[in-house]
Amino acid sequence: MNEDLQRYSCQIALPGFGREAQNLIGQARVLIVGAGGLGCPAGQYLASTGVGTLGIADYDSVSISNLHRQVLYTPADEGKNKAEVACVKLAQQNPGIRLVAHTQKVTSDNVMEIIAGYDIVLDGTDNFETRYLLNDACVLSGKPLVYGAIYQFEGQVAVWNIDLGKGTRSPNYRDLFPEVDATQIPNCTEGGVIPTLAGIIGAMQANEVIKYIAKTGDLLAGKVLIFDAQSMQSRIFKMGPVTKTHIRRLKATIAIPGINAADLKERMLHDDTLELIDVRTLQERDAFDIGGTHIPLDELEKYMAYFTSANTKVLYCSSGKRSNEGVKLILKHIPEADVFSLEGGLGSFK
Amino acid sequence: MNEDLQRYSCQIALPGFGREAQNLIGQARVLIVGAGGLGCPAGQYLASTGVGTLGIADYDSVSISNLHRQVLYTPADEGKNKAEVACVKLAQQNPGIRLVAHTQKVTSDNVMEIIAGYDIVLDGTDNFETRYLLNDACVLSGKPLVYGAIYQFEGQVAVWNIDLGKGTRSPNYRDLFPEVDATQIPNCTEGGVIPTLAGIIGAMQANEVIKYIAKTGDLLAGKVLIFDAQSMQSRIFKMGPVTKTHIRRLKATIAIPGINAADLKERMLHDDTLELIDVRTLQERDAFDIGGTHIPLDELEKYMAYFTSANTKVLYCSSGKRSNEGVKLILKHIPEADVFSLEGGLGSFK
Amino acid sequence: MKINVLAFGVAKDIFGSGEVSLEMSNDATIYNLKYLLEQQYPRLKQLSSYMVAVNNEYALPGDTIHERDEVAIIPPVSGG
Amino acid sequence: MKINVLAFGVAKDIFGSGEVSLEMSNDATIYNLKYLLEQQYPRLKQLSSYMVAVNNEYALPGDTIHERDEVAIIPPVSGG
Repeated sequence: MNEDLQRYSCQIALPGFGREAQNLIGQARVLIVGAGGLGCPAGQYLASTGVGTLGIADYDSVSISNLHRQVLYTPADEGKNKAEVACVKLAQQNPGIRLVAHTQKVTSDNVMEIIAGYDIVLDGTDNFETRYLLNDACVLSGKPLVYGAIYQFEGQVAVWNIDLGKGTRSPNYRDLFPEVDATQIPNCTEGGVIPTLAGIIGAMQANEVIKYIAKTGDLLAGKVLIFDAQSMQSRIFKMGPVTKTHIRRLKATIAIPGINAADLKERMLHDDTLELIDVRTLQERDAFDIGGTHIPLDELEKYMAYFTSANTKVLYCSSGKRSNEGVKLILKHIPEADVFSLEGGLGSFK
Repeated sequence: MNEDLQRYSCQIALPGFGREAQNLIGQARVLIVGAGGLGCPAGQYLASTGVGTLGIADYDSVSISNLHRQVLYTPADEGKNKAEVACVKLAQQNPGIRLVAHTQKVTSDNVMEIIAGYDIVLDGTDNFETRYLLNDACVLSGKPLVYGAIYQFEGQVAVWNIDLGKGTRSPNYRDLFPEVDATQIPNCTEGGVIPTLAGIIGAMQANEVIKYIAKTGDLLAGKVLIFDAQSMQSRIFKMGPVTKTHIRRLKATIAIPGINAADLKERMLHDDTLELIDVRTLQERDAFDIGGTHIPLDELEKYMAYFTSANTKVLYCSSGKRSNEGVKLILKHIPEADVFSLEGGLGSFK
Repeated sequence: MKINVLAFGVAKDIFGSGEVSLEMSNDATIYNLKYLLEQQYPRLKQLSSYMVAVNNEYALPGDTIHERDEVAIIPPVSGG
Repeated sequence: MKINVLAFGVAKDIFGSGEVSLEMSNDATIYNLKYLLEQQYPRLKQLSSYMVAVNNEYALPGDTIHERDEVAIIPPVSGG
């Protein structure tokens, strides 16, 4: 028996599959953006199913505080680029597929070029800016996007931008949420997330990718699934069959002025005028801080006047995610403000 | 910051969690029986969450035809014991927990002793005999059991035997299915299974284990969840709060006479009276066979008279699972029958 | 009355469809329904046991079925 | 009429509960409902956008709400 037939025999046997579906999977090119809580399980199942070309895009590095839900990594991988580590592990799992690591940050400058080589994109990102960027890029280039997002015990899954023929496409992320104020939505670092939810939602995303490629089952197109890991209830909300959005161009992503931990420490020794701003919650600050003023991210907008002063200000949080959002908000109001975000957050400052 | 606090910070932040819940998880002892499609993702998430002692029981070895859904293994692991390989990989993922491999087959003789060292058991098995054995053993020893099962696009999840106080317990597997004729239910080798379903259901099982240990959320006790990966619909069926079964003792598991591929080949060379019986489906036989008579497993019961003859008979299928069920059925009717099951099936016969 | 029966797992294969429709008398019980189904689909009887749910709740043989009830047939599943 | 509103995601935190009850006039629209909720829970307005569903379907501002309708508030979620 052919080795490939043996490896995939238990899925070829599925009704609606067969060798034709397996051939389609072997020829498919899938891009996972974000090799985190969702990207890890999605990557494992897309690799094991035999997706011919699997791209993994992530510029971030493995951090200890994410290991509770990012099951591809070990403590020995700390500090290494996630896309590269993921590709190495997945190549061991299935040496018969092609793995491509994209280690640069996905921005409005490179996103069209990156996704051009793929048939379908899986959104495993952890921030709104990249979610909207991927959505708009997939709409502009006519590619389906499998969306997933998690917070605490709750996850969302949907399939965006499916070609319905006659020039119409199924709804996309902007049909669900036209815009978001990112500073008002807590992320996993603040509110926590149960690791198993990442596994459930990430595997559901991979499931939709496989169904799309194999042309079997009903996709979550024009629908959004909400799953609650506390009650195990899930609901599918109907959004209507066709998109009502008109996306014409990409919104430029903003490069956020950052400072790394070593440079900050150095500067703190010599520059008395440097001001630190902790944008975490009060509970997090109570447990540990490195000084400075405390302005929680969701109240930052009220304190814009403070950022017009000449002193350099460095925002910090635990991972760098919220300080990035804070710097972005400040620069939106005061483009000339002298503000930086501590890259990697307190996790890198030890 | 303490290394453990950092690793688990994103789950400690969850509402209803906190350091107390993390302490409970660190002290918990969880046994996964079956390191296959369900046991692999369940093991990854229970390890990453920091379960203090994680036992993995599986006597079987890694086979290429299962790699499509058993994401802990690589082709390089072929032939190695699954419990041992799983423990090595999970120890890399989280060096801070204790991993225990149980490599013997779980039988009525050893099951009580094996589960005695654990607080809760996760059923990741792939056959009814072990499912009933685990269920009865958990009822007899008063331990909760987190059940999961998959076939094609459909999965089931439930939590059995939760202590409700005053001597009452929530329903168990025998409340759902008092008994099963295993020869009538197709398994994943025949009917196929979509790999992502294993990920979704296995992660759901780990989710219920964590909720039980951390004392948070509503368990699937007295309920059974059915998930369909084709439509992404899931339903929760209520079974009533209390068990109505009275399990007093373990049913003895039957040791199935087996013959390995090397011995069979040797014997086929010298023994003309040896008879082979292929118990697979007609489609599977059409693709490849090693000769002999064809009696599909679900029709075997009609041909019992055939097995009263003196000649040695060897049943075979693709993995050894169905030939085991066949031999068990024959011995139930004709205890003195001279029948064997080809161990590991055609996969080991190459 | 007409009763719609949803099929799960191997019952889908046995019925040849995810949903079948049965004509039953107004005071029919689960026992009657199982008898009728097993007559029509003999392979169902061979399963030894399967769960019957009415409106997402486990139903006992003596329970009466009403018009517009949603009946589900849930057989055992062995894979892992 | 009394309308029950289910909260998802951060709306649970904003409402302080997974479900709140609103008293509304009989011909109320989604627009009215959002206005009332945002008055009572100002943090909801700051989300910029959130989905309102009625009986598991996306609802538009002009849609009328009826008694016994199940309304759900679904805010964006960013984690991955």
